[in-house]
Amino acid sequence: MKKIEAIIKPFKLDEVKDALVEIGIGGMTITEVKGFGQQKGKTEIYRATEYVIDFLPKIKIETVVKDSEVEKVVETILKSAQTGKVGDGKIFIYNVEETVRIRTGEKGESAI
Amino acid sequence: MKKIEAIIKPFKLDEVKDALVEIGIGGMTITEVKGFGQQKGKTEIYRATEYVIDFLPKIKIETVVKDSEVEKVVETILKSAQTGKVGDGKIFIYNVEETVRIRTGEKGESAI
Amino acid sequence: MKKIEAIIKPFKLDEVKDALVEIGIGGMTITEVKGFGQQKGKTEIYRATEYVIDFLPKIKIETVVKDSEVEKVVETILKSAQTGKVGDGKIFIYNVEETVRIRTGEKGESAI
Amino acid sequence: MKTFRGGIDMLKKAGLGFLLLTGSAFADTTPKLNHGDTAWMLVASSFVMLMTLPGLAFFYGGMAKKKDLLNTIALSFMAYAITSVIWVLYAYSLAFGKDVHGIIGNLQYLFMNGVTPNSLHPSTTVPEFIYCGFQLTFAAITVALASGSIIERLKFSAWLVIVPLWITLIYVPIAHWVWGNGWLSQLGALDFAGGTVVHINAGVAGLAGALVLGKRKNTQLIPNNVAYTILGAGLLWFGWFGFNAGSELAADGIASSAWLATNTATAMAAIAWMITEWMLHGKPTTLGMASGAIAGLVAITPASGYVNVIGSIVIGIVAGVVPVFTVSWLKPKLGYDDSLDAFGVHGVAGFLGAILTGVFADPSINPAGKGLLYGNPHQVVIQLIAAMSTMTYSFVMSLIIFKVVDIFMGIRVKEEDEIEGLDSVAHGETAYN
Amino acid sequence: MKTFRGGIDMLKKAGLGFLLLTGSAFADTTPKLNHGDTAWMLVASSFVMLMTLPGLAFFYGGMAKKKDLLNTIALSFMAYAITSVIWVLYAYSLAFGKDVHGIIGNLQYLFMNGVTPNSLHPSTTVPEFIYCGFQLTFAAITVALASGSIIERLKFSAWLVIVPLWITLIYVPIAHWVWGNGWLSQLGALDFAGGTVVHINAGVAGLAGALVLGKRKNTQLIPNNVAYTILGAGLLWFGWFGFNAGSELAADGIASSAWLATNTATAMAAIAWMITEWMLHGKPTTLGMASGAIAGLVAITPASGYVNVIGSIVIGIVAGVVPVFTVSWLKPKLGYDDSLDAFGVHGVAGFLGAILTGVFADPSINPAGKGLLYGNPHQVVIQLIAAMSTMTYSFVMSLIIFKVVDIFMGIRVKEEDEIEGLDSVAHGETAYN
Amino acid sequence: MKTFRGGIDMLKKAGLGFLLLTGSAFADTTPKLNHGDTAWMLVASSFVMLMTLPGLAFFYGGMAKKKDLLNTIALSFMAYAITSVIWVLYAYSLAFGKDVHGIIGNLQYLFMNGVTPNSLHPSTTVPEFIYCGFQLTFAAITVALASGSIIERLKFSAWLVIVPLWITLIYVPIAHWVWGNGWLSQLGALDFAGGTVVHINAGVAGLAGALVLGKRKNTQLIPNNVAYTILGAGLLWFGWFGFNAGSELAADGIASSAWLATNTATAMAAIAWMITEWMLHGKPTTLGMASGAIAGLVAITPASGYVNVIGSIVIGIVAGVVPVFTVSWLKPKLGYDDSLDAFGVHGVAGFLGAILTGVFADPSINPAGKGLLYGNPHQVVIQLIAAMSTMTYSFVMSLIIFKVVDIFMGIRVKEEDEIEGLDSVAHGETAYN
Ligand SMILES: Nc1ncnc2c1ncn2[C@@H]1O[C@H](COP(=O)(O)OP(=O)(O)O)[C@@H](O)[C@H]1O
Ligand SMILES: Nc1ncnc2c1ncn2[C@@H]1O[C@H](COP(=O)(O)OP(=O)(O)O)[C@@H](O)[C@H]1O
Ligand SMILES: Nc1ncnc2c1ncn2[C@@H]1O[C@H](COP(=O)(O)OP(=O)(O)O)[C@@H](O)[C@H]1O
Repeated sequence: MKKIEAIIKPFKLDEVKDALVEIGIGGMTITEVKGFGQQKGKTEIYRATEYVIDFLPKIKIETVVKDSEVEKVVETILKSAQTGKVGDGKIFIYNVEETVRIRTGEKGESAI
Repeated sequence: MKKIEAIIKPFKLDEVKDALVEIGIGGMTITEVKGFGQQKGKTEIYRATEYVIDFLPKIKIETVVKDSEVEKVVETILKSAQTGKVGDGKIFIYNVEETVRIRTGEKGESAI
Repeated sequence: MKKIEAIIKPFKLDEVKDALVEIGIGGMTITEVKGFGQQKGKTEIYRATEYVIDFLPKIKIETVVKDSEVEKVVETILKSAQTGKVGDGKIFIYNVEETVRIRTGEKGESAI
Repeated sequence: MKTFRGGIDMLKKAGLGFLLLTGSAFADTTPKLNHGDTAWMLVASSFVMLMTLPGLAFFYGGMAKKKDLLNTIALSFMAYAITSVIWVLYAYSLAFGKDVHGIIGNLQYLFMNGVTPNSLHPSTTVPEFIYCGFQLTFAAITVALASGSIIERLKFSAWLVIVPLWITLIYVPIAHWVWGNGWLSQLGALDFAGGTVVHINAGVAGLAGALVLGKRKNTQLIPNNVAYTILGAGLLWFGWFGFNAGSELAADGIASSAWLATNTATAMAAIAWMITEWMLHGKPTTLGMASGAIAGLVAITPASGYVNVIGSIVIGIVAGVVPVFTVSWLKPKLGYDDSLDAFGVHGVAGFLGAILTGVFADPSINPAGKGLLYGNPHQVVIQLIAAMSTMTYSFVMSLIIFKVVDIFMGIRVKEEDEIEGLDSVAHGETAYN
Repeated sequence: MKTFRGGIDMLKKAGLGFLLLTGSAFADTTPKLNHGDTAWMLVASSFVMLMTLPGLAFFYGGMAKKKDLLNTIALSFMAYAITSVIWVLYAYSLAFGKDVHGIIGNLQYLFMNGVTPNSLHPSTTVPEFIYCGFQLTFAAITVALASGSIIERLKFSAWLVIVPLWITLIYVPIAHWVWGNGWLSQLGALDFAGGTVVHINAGVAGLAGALVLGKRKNTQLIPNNVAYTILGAGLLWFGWFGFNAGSELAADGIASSAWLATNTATAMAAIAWMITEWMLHGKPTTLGMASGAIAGLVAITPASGYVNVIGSIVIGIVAGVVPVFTVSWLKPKLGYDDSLDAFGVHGVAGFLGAILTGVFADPSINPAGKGLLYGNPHQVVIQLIAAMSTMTYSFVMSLIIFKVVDIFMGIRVKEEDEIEGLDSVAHGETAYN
Repeated sequence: MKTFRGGIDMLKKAGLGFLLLTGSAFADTTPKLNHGDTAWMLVASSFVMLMTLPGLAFFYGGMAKKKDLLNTIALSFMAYAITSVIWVLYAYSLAFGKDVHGIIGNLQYLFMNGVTPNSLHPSTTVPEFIYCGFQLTFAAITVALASGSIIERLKFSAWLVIVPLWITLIYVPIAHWVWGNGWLSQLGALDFAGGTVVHINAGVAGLAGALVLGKRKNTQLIPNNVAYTILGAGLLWFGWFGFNAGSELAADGIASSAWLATNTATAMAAIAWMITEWMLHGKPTTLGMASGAIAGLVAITPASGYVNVIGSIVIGIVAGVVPVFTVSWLKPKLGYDDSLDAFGVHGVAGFLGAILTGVFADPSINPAGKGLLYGNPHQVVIQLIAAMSTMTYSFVMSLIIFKVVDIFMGIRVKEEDEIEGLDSVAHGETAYN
């Protein structure tokens, strides 16, 4: 099993979620995070003074999938999250050693 | 060392934390996340119109433990987080290559 | 590629970020989390009654780097995040199997 | 608001008790400044100011998406600020200057020319200055109300152009017709505190704006802070006592009756909306209570100084039930995107209130108004004429204004800005840090 | 609030200056409408309305858990709305209609029957309508206050049944006894603005409710937004000027004295609570300042029109210190779960204020009240009787109401709903999105 | 605020109409209590109370960092509470007791000694008690305003010592000089509602505090909740009607004119700030609108009862433009850390308003004031003298107070506490849970 972790632009969340559901992803967990990267921070103005905000709002999507599904999921995220502009985000893939469904205690791929 | 990541129902947090402390877990980090899965989203009503909220509030607990403790910790979370109803959440286990305690610079299991 | 995950004290964020940028780190993602550990929780007082708050605010910094940079990054975080007092936090290192840049579809180290 | 009602009325306001005592000695019928009435108008004007900022700003702001909160507030803020300035420059004069052919006022009060602290507003016991201020707050909230239909996609700079145009070309004439001795007041239309001038007017203007602007990308109502909306509703309720009871322009029995009628209808409408929603969707919502209260306030506005408590209760029930259907059934059915239901709540409840005033006006509360139930079915006809003509004029003119501004400068933000949120794009700010 | 005090008083209110001048010519002693007093009552009534919504709603809402914020607000909202409607239908009449055996009023004012804008409230210079409105706001906030003891576990539908029962069976008779020429007013009990009728009453009712309901699963106080509580406290302080100084029913010197006494005691109590908490727990909290202010407002309420500033300061100190112990020591000791301390703060400070009024009432401030310090120890006894009888009646009757409603429909939510939070379960809403 | 202006004035306030009728019969020229004026002062005093809490507390609180929100609110809260208590004990007497050598009042009103509900404030038609209350609210907000310069690093306990010292040694004498028949009032300085006494005074005191305290570690302005700031601004605007129009001490034509002038200048300044910021930084901010409104309110304060609407508009423009530069250019250039710009906005706009009053005072609005434009250039000189002497006295004395308190107990928190945030460190609380 692999964990696919995608950092995306917040307004893309609905699109990505719908796309993942469509290919049959059964679950995911999302977190509001802030990102720093090549995308320049934005400027805010308070009392006629400009401040650069380095960290921009991003959404982290985490979904654990079977090894066989990794490619499809990555493709789907790529397609649905891309705007082509800097700051679109990243996908990171990690190995998951074990998964347990709390409700039933099931383990392994069937627990996903 | 392994990282045990549990996605649980928010109101179970206190119970899980107490159970983990009881078996001697020294530290953990929690994050407010939102989950999507088999559990149906909830309905909210604004201005006489119903909206389905897909993402439900969940808590992610992360705790890094020695390899030898993994089983005990998983058991403990299972017991304390279970309600038996859909949406109880998941436990994912990852390998951790190294741990450093920032305060002292200690590494490895003693840093946990 | 490795993911370096550091749990630090919130007010150290700016220092750590600046130090990481200085050594050439190109990106990172941060999350507001709450931590439980050896550091004693803080006491809050509401209506003349003291409550102990177990979970303290922490910041989680995640940055994915090339294997060759791991050591330098760890050193940098250690230096910039340390206060020497209990609760300074931890650094955890994980293996990353793959990285994809959403904007371009690039994979591997060049996607970081 | 009262227009001229002959000497008797003023005398009453000048202090009935006094009159009785000094009776015969009282030769001069010119009204004198009454400190009690003036105190009340100073307060009532302040109350109505509070209705727009922070009242309406928070009522609307709380319902906006988190990324559009400040922009939504800014629309009300600037509506109030711009109206305030143009009002004292020329708009007050056009609305309340000497009547010209029943259509508009003259320019006698340009820059408040010739008005001094000693000037009383004709046929009242209060200074011209505070009458002007009181009327100002009505004009300002009307245009601010309309913004509810068009948030989350309107270009901020366009709003700054629309506000003065709208006040000048739409609000000012209608206010003149109804309260400035214009043709509707000649006709005998009853509008105690502005059901027609303010609420119907704002509602259809908002609808016109929503039609010109088109739908938002995401039309879902995602209130970023329901508590703000309730805070706003509470402040509106409070301020509305100044709006309605203040429209008597005197601290007397009719003002007291208007106070009570206002409170009764509002409370009833909050309950009625809550129950309706409960029956339809299984839950009584707090946003529904707040929405119902506002609908009740709107509907009782034209009636407040004319109806008794039973009338208020009926008006409250109607106002609490009907708009539930306009916002949840009619709106999706017809497909316009009235973001925060300025039309669905204000327009609709305003219309209902205008008509019901013609039904329930009780001459034992106020001799100036006699409705259907008290043997004067004709009043309903007059109310319909007043409501329909206001609706038509306001709707058509608003369409024109929105269209023309659109042609010259564009009134809708770019899609990506709408998605990113107007707080950041239009103002460079974030509401919560 | 003043009950009948003979003609002199009204004359004074009708304008002393006037009297002196027209002296002999003044034959008719019927009070006349005074525009200044009426202006003040229109405002004061609005101020007290604001106290419940958004004042109390935010004061309480801020202290509720995040998942129960809207529900907590909704309890105050519906308390106000329901009371508003039943008040004009029948409750006002039962409380303030002609006295029947010292126990209750008659039905003369049913549906506000026979009241017109010309009707003045007997022995005042203000219209019956606004007197009714003013009294309405008192009734509403009393039951809203009681909700503070029972939040985070009460079934919403039960509340909608409890409110009208409670107003009818408990508030109405007590208000009649004290202010409607009932037996307590005959006795000579001093309660300027409602220490007994409002605060003791609400406090013990809340306690009864908390006892019937039992403890919450999580009794910890986790204020979701301390700023809201301070906002609410500020609005309450502001509105309380209408509550206390408005209870004079005239804009005169006693009202002015009541204004200043109110402000002084409140400020002193805020400081006193802060210092007490500081000494006990090492830190001066902002929630403590707000709590102290409210305790001060409560305690000065019955005394406000009777005491001088020194009296106010002493009352403020007592009110700021004692409740710190009831909420932090007595409550855990006895084990009842008075969620937001409606009993611990309102009940206790209301009781202290009632007694201290009997001590500090200064006849040079108000000839109608003479306390222990001015040679009338008997007043303390009367105050005790009034306070104790109110407490007993309200507590017993409240227990019965809560119990009976519990038997018929259940008053406590299911445990899982309590855990999930009432905003979502009872209203289908989330406060912050 | 008016000082003694001779009998005519009071007569007017006692009811002109009345006078005309009873003319000859009117022998006694002692002013009588006027219920209308008293109603207005009861309300106006309440309005000004609201300005500090929650008005200013939220205006400032919203701009504070999230970790310092409650502490920022607490500074305003305790400023109000402490001032309230010492005011009735002795400060009112020192400020408004019988003049002693033009410098200070005597102790006649110690503990409000000898004042009864029948006492009217000399040469007014309102009770001494409410005049004292009205003045109290001015003193309280002045010291609260100063806190804006020094938040996020001030020791809370030090503030509790600074407040009474500052009121006693600085506010009280200046208030006496300008309004208590002191030397500045003899000089003929015009300050209708406190431009000098309140705003210049608070601004330079804040600056002195900021200089003694030194810079914060993080001087960035990170408003935790811009909506709170707008809420505060709205409440301040509302309350300011009581501040300015209330300073007439009567509900009359001049009060009405002050109401309108206040609204006009404020609206204009909000627009002017917005446009200036837009031109400089490319975006119109909502914080800018709110800041501009406050600057306008400050600048119109001394002028409000003297200028016509054209004067108000010019004052609004100046007040909306100049402070943009003091806060964004002068402050970083000179390097002082005026956290929330109490000096940059209040001090500067207060100074501008004081001078412009001398330019625009229009005798047809108020015969008591005649400015440069109406042929009296000398008034500008007087205004300059009043402004400069207040600035100097307040600045020097404030420096001394902050320094002395620093020596005795330290006024700055430890660096780690500043970083952790004062809510947690000083109060043991978190704003949002
Ligand atoms: N090395 C990294 N480790 C962790 N997160 C990263 C890393 N680089 C980028 N990110 C995340 O991805 C987001 C987008 O990255 P950025 O460099 O701005 O643009 P792009 O994705 O187009 O290359 C960042 O805001 C950050 O949240
Ligand atoms: N494949 C997955 N990857 C990541 N998180 C998941 C995954 N599946 C479920 N989750 C998380 O677990 C929560 C519970 O899952 P759900 O399918 O609703 O019920 P259950 O745990 O009873 O099977 C989800 O809300 C989500 O946060
Ligand atoms: N075993 C663990 N797994 C995950 N997070 C941990 C673990 N131990 C500590 N942490 C995180 O690190 C923070 C600091 O740890 P703590 O034990 O308090 O002090 P120190 O880092 O000085 O040893 C905690 O608040 C928690 O967020």
